Amino acid sequence: MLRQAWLVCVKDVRMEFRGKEALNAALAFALVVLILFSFAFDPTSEQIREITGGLLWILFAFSGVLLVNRSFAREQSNDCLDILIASRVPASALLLGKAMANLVFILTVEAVCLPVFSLLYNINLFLLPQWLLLVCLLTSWAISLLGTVFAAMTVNLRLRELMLPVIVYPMIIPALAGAMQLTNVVALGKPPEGDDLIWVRLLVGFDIIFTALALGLMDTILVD
Amino acid sequence: MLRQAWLVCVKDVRMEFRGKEALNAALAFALVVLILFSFAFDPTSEQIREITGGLLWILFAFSGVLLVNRSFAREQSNDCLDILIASRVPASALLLGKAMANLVFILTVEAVCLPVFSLLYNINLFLLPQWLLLVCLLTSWAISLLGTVFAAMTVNLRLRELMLPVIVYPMIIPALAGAMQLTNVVALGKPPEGDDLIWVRLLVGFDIIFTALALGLMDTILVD
Amino acid sequence: MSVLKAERISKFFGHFPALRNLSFSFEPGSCVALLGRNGAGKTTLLEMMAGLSRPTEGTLTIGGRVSLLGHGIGVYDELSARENLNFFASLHPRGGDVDAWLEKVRLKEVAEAPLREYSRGMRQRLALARTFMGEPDLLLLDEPFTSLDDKAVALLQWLLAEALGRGATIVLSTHQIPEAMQLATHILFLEKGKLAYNGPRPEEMLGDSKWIYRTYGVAN
Amino acid sequence: MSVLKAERISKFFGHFPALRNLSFSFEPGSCVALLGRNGAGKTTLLEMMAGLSRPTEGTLTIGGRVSLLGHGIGVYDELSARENLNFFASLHPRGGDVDAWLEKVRLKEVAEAPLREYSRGMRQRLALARTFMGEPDLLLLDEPFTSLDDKAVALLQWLLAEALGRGATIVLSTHQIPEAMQLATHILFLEKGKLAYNGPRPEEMLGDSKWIYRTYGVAN
Amino acid sequence: MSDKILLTVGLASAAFLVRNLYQMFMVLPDEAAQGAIYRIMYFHIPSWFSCFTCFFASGLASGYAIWKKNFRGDSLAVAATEVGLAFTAIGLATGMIWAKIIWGIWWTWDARLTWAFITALIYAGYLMMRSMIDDPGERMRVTGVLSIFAFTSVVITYKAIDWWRTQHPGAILSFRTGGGNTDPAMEAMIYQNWFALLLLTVVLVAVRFRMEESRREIEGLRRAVYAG
Ligand code: HEM
Ligand SMILES: Nc1ncnc2c1ncn2[C@@H]1O[C@H](COP(=O)(O)OP(=O)(O)OP(=O)(O)O)[C@@H](O)[C@H]1O
Ligand SMILES: Nc1ncnc2c1ncn2[C@@H]1O[C@H](COP(=O)(O)OP(=O)(O)OP(=O)(O)O)[C@@H](O)[C@H]1O
Ligand SMILES: [Mg+2]
Ligand SMILES: [Mg+2]
Repeated sequence: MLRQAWLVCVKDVRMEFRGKEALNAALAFALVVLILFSFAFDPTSEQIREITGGLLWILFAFSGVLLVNRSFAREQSNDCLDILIASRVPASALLLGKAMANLVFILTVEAVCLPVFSLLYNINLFLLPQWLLLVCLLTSWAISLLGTVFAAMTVNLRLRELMLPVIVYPMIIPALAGAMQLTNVVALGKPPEGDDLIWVRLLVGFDIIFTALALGLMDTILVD
Repeated sequence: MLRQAWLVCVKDVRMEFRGKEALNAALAFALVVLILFSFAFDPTSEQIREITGGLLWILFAFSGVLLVNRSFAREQSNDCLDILIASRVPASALLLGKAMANLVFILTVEAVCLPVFSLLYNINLFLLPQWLLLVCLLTSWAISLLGTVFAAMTVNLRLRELMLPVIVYPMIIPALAGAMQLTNVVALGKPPEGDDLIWVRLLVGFDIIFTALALGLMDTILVD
Repeated sequence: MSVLKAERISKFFGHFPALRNLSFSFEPGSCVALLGRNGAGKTTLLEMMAGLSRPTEGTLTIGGRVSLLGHGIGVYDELSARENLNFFASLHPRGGDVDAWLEKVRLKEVAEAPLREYSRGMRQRLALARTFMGEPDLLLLDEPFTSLDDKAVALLQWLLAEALGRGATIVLSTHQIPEAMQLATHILFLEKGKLAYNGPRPEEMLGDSKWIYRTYGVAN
Repeated sequence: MSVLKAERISKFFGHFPALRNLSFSFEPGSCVALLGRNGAGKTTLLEMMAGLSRPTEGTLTIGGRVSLLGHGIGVYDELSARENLNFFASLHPRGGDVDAWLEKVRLKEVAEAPLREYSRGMRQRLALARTFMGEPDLLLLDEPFTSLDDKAVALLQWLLAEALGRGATIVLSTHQIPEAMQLATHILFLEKGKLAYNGPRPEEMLGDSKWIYRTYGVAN
Repeated sequence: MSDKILLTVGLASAAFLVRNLYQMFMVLPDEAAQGAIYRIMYFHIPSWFSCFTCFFASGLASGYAIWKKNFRGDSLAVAATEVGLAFTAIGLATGMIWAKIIWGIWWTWDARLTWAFITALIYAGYLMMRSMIDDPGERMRVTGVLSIFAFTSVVITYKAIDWWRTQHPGAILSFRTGGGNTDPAMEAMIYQNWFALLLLTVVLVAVRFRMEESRREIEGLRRAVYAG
């Protein structure tokens, strides 16, 4: 199963990095929303420090869901998903592979957006790079995993591009809330401690629980 | 031409209000994002007053583009667009009709979200209802029109759901910026005056210029 | 009055010539079978006749009311059968009698139900009603026999015969040659975008579908 | 080893019975033509065999390596022909020889170009390679002859014959009966979700496609 | 355009640039308030002018391409847009370096800077869109309209300093201010360097235009081969 998951992941990453179309579009989307934010919230005020985490993770949640959505659309355009299921690739392998590929995509977007944000909003986010990396990894996996699960479930829905955010955002709010809080703390150069460590534990717990749930349930979800 | 535009608009509105699927989804989306915002920005602080307009119009721009996107997906699912063009319905009538229908949808979402926002964030937005209505009408038309134009153009694009926001958001930023500013002012109970009247003029000018451009160019765009 | 006339039309997708230098013209009352291998340019030509694209060179003259049945069925899933027909009829001054057509394709009883509850066959019948309603002068059909069962094929052939009877012009592309040959009066045979045969339907095609490939096709 | 056995299977979509109480079983080396009118349940049955859905009642036993060719072609537009085949081959221990198959469907020269530059015929050939590669035991084909030209039909028939030759089981649904009858050894004929005929292909079907509708169809 | 003309124009542009550099550093004095760094304006302003010129040319070429169904217009539009984006990058980079030195920060969100960024993104979207549409005719129409619409944002960028109070300096060139607050020698230098950059622009656009033309030809040939 892990081998097949890996194959699916490699295939997805290769497909995307061939033309980089979805990645470029997601990046452009993130930058555009960054500009929108600058109109909505006075970006030169000191207040902006307090909502840095909020802005960033809303941004990443939005473009993450777009990327995930795209990743299933690609599978669906020529009914390739049916072929994979028919040739007995376990649904959990499919899920895992696609979630890993989507993680790569989301991390790529973050890798570009974080420095740009630092520059444009004049806030150094990289005071504690190892903590930032940890928060990004944990939260991006949450977005990617839950996004992939629900994209798989809504793959035949007419309204997928509308329904996916509606379902995924509320589900990942715990992870996002944690990420927002931690990013704010880390951006100040303070390693998380005390109350904030609860958020780290929440993120880890969230990832573990949902990964287990998804892998366990996936085989019954995809086939009706 | 106006008759056909009207027919298209009535058909679209009827189709949507039959199942209300896209509308409900867009509404749910807007509410979910509202909740996301409440995690990102401290909703009890006084600061929230200053970003009311920003939050609202980011929300409406997002769900507006989703709705517009959906409106063309509907036309495309059974190649209905081809049929309309083949039976010599002018492209400008199509565009106008669909833009009007989308205006109705966006206004519906706003009609629900504005009171909900007032309630949740404890800010009375309706101190100057006539001004609020004007701002909503002008800006929603901008979103709907530009959204419809670019949705029509990207109707065959693989990545439409990703590219549409990337193209439309930057184009409507002038209108959105105006709407944010005016909404902030109106929410304080002050009728726009002085500098703020420039924004009203900008909105009107924006609508006129792009409506003219769109109607003029549309017939050459849709058919190659 | 239906007019269908092409003068030296070509269609390029960028530099790639999908159609090269076609000329033909047909009288009202003709039923033209558009034949050719995959990628020969049939769909491209039909879309040009439908006005979905314009020729790169040459002139294509189309007169009268045009009606298209492409790969999609061209009706809205969210509307009922009656609403669908009403909408398409209302777009034209001479729209057609919706009730009569619902009767004709045997959808009268279920006319108010939204389309998504229909079976595939029912949706196809509605698509046929949409296409043939309102006495169009020029009917453009792209592979209309695809995935139709025997009954649906019979219904389509009956509708085609009726349209021919009142003087409409029909152009249909297909790979299912026997079904088309019963009605075709003319054949346009395309080979890699070039016109390889243009004329009345040869007698030989009735029994032997591949005759045209053998006789006018490029050896290969 | 290929096994294909259905015991009293039914499929309900909500309350609507798409398939009712089917039982059948086929030996390796059979070529089963799945016939029936629009909406009879052919696609539903094939999807169940492919494992895309499960029967509501009854048991369906499928053994061996399964390969599906549905309405979509089931290859990725963003990858090249070789990458496509490599990927699908790598999913299985006995994946198949990619180079040999590229040769077979005459795509060797263009094997590195991304699929979106291919013409329709080339994509179809690749889809055929994907489906037949790696010696699957059970081949499930939903209307495979649709919009194929004469050459493509010949290629498909040749591939089918070859697969039958090495003992694979084939189930194919179609409305293009003459094309299918050349190879079919058995017929499953569905009428509104019920099995109306299940047995070897009658001689009569060779010349007369509608024989089965007339003989086993419900009068209507 | 023949190779010879292109080469001549290219050499002229290089020569002019060298001459300008000499003038800038050896002849003209430091600016009173900013010191030596003000010289970056000799590239900052001409870059934006060249960028706007390119986008304007792109809009015109797009209109022509759509109107006449002429693919050469389309090729010219891409060429101009890409070169324009290169100048946008130079404008942004010089502006940001300048900002870091004068204001102490790389970026701030005033109207001029924001709209320059928006413009860059819109035209980047134009290029992205091109890569996603396979059919050359559709590509021409869609991105052509986009290019025409996008020019509004160039206009806003240009007028931003008049319409809003910006941290970015207001107009200094005499045709906008009516003259008087800029040293004529410095202003002349801006125009001279713009001229040098324009020559360079012509060369770059012409080269890119040729590339696009042959790319289109190759694409067509390839399709013709594959379709067989
Ligand atoms: C990233 C930062 C910057 C951006 C995106 C930017 C953008 C622009 C743009 C688009 C123009 C248009 C040219 C025109 O007005 O016709 C311009 C002109 C100009 N910029 Fe900047 N700029 C930046 C930073 C700066 C800084 C830091 C300074 C000086 C302190 C500066 C000084 C000028 C001047 C003097 C002009 C000419 C104004 C005129 O007379 O038209 N810029 N800039
Ligand atoms: N939008 C397009 N861009 C580029 N090439 C195209 C486009 N549409 C069609 N073609 C090419 O033009 C040729 C003719 O295509 P067309 O779809 O008309 O063939 P057809 O005769 O309908 O084939 P089929 O029997 O497979 O439907 C093909 O080689 C195809 O690849
Ligand atoms: N997901 C579904 N939900 C509800 N009903 C369905 C669904 N899928 C199929 N049906 C119904 O089941 C019946 C059988 O459909 P199926 O697609 O299997 O027919 P078919 O034999 O393949 O027809 P065709 O020849 O038109 O392809 C039809 O009446 C159809 O309306
Ligand atoms: Mg075709
Ligand atoms: Mg079927």
